[in-house]
Amino acid sequence: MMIKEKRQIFIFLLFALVVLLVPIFLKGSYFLNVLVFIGINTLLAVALNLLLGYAGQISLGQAAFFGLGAYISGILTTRFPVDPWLALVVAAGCASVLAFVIGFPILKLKGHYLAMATLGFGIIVYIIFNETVDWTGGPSGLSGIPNLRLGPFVFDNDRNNYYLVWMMTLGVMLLSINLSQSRIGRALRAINDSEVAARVMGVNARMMKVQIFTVSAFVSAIAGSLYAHTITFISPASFGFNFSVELLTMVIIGGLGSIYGSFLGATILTMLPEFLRVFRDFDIVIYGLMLILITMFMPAGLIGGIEMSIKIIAEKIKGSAENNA
Amino acid sequence: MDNPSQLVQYILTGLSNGAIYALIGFGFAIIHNATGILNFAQGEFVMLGGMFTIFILSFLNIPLPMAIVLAIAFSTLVGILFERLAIRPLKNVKPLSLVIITIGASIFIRGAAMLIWGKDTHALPAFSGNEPLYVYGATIMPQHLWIFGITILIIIANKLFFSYSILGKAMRACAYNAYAASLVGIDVKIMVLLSFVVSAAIGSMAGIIIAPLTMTSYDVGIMLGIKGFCAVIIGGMSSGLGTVLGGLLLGLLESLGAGYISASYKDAFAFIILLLILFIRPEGLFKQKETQRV
Amino acid sequence: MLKVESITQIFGGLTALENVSFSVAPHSITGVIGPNGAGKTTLFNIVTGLYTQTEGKVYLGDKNISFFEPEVLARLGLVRTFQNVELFGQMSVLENVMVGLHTKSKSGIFSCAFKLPGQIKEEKRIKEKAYQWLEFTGLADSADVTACNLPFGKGRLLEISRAMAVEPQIILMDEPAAGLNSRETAGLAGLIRKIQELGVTIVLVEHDMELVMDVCESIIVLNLGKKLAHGTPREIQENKAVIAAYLGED
Amino acid sequence: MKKKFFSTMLFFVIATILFVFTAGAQAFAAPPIKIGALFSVSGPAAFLGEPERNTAQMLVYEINKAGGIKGRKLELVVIDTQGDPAKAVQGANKLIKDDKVAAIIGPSTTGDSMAVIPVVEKAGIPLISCAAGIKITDPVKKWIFKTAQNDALAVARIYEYLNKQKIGNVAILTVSDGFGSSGREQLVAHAKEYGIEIISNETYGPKDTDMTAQLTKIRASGAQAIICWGTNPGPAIVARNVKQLGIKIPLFMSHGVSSKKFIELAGDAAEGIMLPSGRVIVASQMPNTDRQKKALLSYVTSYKNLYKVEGDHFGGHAWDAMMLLKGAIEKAGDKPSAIRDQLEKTTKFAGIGGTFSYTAQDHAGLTKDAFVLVEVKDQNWKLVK
Repeated sequence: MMIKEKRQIFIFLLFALVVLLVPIFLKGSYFLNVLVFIGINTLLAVALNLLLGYAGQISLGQAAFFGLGAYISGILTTRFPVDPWLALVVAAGCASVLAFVIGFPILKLKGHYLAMATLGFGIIVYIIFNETVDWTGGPSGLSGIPNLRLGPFVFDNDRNNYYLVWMMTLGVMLLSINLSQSRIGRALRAINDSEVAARVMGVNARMMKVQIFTVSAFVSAIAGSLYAHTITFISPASFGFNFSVELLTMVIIGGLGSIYGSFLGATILTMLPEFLRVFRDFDIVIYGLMLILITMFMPAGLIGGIEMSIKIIAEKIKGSAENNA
Repeated sequence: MDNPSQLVQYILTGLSNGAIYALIGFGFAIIHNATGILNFAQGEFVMLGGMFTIFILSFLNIPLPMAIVLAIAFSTLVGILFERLAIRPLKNVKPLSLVIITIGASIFIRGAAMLIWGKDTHALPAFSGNEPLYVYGATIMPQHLWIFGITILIIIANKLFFSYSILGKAMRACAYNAYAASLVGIDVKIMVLLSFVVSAAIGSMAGIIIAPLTMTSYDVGIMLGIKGFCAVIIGGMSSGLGTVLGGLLLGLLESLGAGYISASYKDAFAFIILLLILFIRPEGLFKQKETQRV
Repeated sequence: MLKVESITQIFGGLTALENVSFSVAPHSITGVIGPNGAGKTTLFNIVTGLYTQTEGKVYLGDKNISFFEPEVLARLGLVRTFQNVELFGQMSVLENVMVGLHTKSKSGIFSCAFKLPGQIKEEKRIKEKAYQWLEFTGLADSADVTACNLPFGKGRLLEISRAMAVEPQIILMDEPAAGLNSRETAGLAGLIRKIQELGVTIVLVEHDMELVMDVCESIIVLNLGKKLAHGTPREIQENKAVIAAYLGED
Repeated sequence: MKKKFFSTMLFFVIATILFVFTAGAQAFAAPPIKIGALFSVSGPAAFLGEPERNTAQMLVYEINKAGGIKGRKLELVVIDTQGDPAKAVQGANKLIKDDKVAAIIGPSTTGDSMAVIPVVEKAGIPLISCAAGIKITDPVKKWIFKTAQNDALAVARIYEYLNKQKIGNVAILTVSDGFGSSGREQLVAHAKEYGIEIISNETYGPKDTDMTAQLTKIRASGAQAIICWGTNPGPAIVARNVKQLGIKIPLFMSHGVSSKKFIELAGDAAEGIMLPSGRVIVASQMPNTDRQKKALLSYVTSYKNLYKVEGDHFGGHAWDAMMLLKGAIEKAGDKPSAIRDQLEKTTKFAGIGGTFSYTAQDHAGLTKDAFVLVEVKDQNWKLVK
């Protein structure tokens, strides 16, 4: 057991080290900019994974919390003289309060009904972004959102934004990994496996689900706020149903319940348009196909696939070594 | 224009949209009741119906009714392929995987349609002319009569099929208890496949009869599918009168909401109703007895 | 200890339980028997808060626990096992038992995420405690196995270990011997007695008459939703109505 | 075991595909002058991005066939923004830092344009947006130009006509997306100066399939004309619904539907509808004295020859952007700052969208003369004189 925990800490430190060193090698490359978006998407995917991978509760309305974070932050800093950091905190707070309130009735629903209810919630929020033109700027968007700053240090270029976003992302990843191996994480996974048995063991399933839904909204809203302050322009189109599905795809492709899987999924989906430049227009077909095939044949996602391949290769090597000896 | 005829117009508009929602809702209910799956790709059948008809018409020089029959056949084929390739091989039948697979299928079908037919919107000629009919100072298109007529026909056919035919009864048996059904010799797999066939056929039919009014393109399926789902939830997951009432109610609320409150929030009304019903009365407004499931 | 007062349960016109009352003495082992469809599992589901009864009351000690949610009942010391073994399949055996210790720990989402010192200490305590319970049921060797890979018999034991981890006053077991071979069943009888020695009251629904007659001090017989008899194993064995119900005579 | 094997196989297949695609994307070598293009080729604004991309690619092909610019070939790097600001910013960064383009044309939508402006301004690369939003070039930004006509110009055309017809009370029905909301803003903002009162202000959703409810409300308001602002297919449904409801007052559309597609979709219901449009759809009807006629005819014929469909004025925005760039590069070389300075000196460039004259104070470059009013007659566009 101790070995397993040590290994996990080692993997995380290695991952964090790579993340921190990457900008040195990518100086001046546009790829750094892509990595900023990968960071934001990883945050979002981890947030959804907490809900979907751990607790087994689907949400097709994640983009709404992302959007709430972005819009609350954007409106507070453009229409009022609010400091961006304060706006970020307020945005995350508001989104979590909303999630907490709607969490009780929504998470009473299961399976398909939960999927549809969260979808409905997402669309309602999207319509509000679109129609409250006086606040959000409506479909034409909200521009001129200020960058975050720490004293004289302004987060207005790729390198600075990279560190800003990835510090947050690494933090959330670490906390999520911690969470998964704690009492709360076990309770959530127990709900995922058998809600009835979990309740009989004294797990307050409803409260637990609402809690993790709230946390998920909180993280998504932070991602939204970071997004708004890095890109400085937001419009409702980024927070629609399609993006919720994209997030779902990230989590499924990467691997349900795996935090690094969420990173992998976010990376692939953020980079896919790059990969597919030769075959443009094919991306939506490929998303669909990936969702189907991975759910059917690789329930553990690509991370599961990688782990399995490593195992098989390791066995092969071991086997051939024994043969040679 | 005086107020009463304005109201009549809202009601007519609402009812005709509602009939469409009901028809799409049927497709959901049939698959859900036979398999427990909520097919998120249902809206794509609606899209396929319209698109196939338009492209058959433009490639083959055949009369409209022939094209419609062919289009329904092709859409049904897609439904069969979907069931055989993505639903039946699935071993791990958790609702979550089914949600994801049907979402995946919906994206895939939509994407394929875009690649094959392009992104343009297309119009189908109306079945019987474009001259509006007047009803108490309000108007309605002849195509609306087709929609009402076909909806009624499909309700009746459904009722007859599920109440009197052996196949329909077998499908209902599966819906109650698949295991027990298999014990009395019903091939459950065939019944599941059949539910996809029927539902794809009805979905594409809906897509065809609305195409002359609303036009069609590769991405019409999402919103129509979701509205159909709202109808079926309001009606309580039946493929009978409940869903029809659910659809009509939804259509009416939308049209009256757009007319008297705000058109901008028209869709929001639909979803607020959906959420309220899911929260307060998840079994639907018109659900009668447990025995009326199929 | 546990008192059930005129429970009636009607499912859409079908009466599953009708006016059933009984009480269970502290530290006793009580068996609930009856032919299929007698309403045994329904009774368990009502007592453990999974079903809402149409009428009637349930008391735990002096406390009226009718309509309590299962998670509240667990905190009050009432747990159960399931007929079809409801394990947390994707988790390890040890983790399954650690979920059983949920009510015995307090760390919130915040201290768990940040691994505050209190949480680390608590986690260590829970883990040790969970090992103890695995040793109690003899599963300690399988601690790291993923639960869904356990053989059926061990799954039963795991479910019992998990329930015991809640440190219940009373444990309800739904057909604990179903699917076990005779050696495993004998082991189970021993385990049930061991649990009783810890001062836990036990109620079990069981079809294995040998086991029931062997371990139970008192037996309740249900038939077609009604209580038919309540007495010692000997009294039950001699009860005419019970014999008739089992043999299908009128 | 078999399943495990299959899963492993699947994993390798996916991994290989991704690898091949990356490798493939890297394999293109870098030829002479690189021009970046950000178009929303897919997504909800594909109706803009697709013709724009087609036009830009067509022009690059033609220019290169004619020997390029001063002997140097052009290379167009197109990035699909999918109408998503984040992808637009990502794309702009790639074009600037990876492809090191000399200039950028696009994005197609106002949203995407607003999102990439900070990036492009910082990098100091000239960008010619193909979106219409007034805020793109107002206030003027050093490196940002645009070719699409401001919506205000289209509004002015309609309002002038209404003044001539002595129509004072109008109803507006706009789509709730970027295009519609910008139109709505301008319609409301300029009504007063033309003495027009908007007595009914309705919207519809981009995916709506029936607008009779809104139109019934409009009919009851007593408006003397309806102005509908949207892009296909919504306005076609509006046209049909107007006909269905028997509404007899004049119906105006926006330049958002100035393509044959609209007439095809609306069918009979399109008859008599008027709209402000770029000259491209009535190119052959323009008098020979029109400065733009030559450009218009050349664009219309070559687009039709290459793509077998009619070119529209959205593609025209890309045509203008590309030709403006070509002109600037011919005169000033391929240094971004030189291109920018040269662009700002553009005077009386007769393009598809109008006659452009950029100055240090005006990076939009058009007057309301860029729009003409057209009417649908016998299933065809007819210039209203």
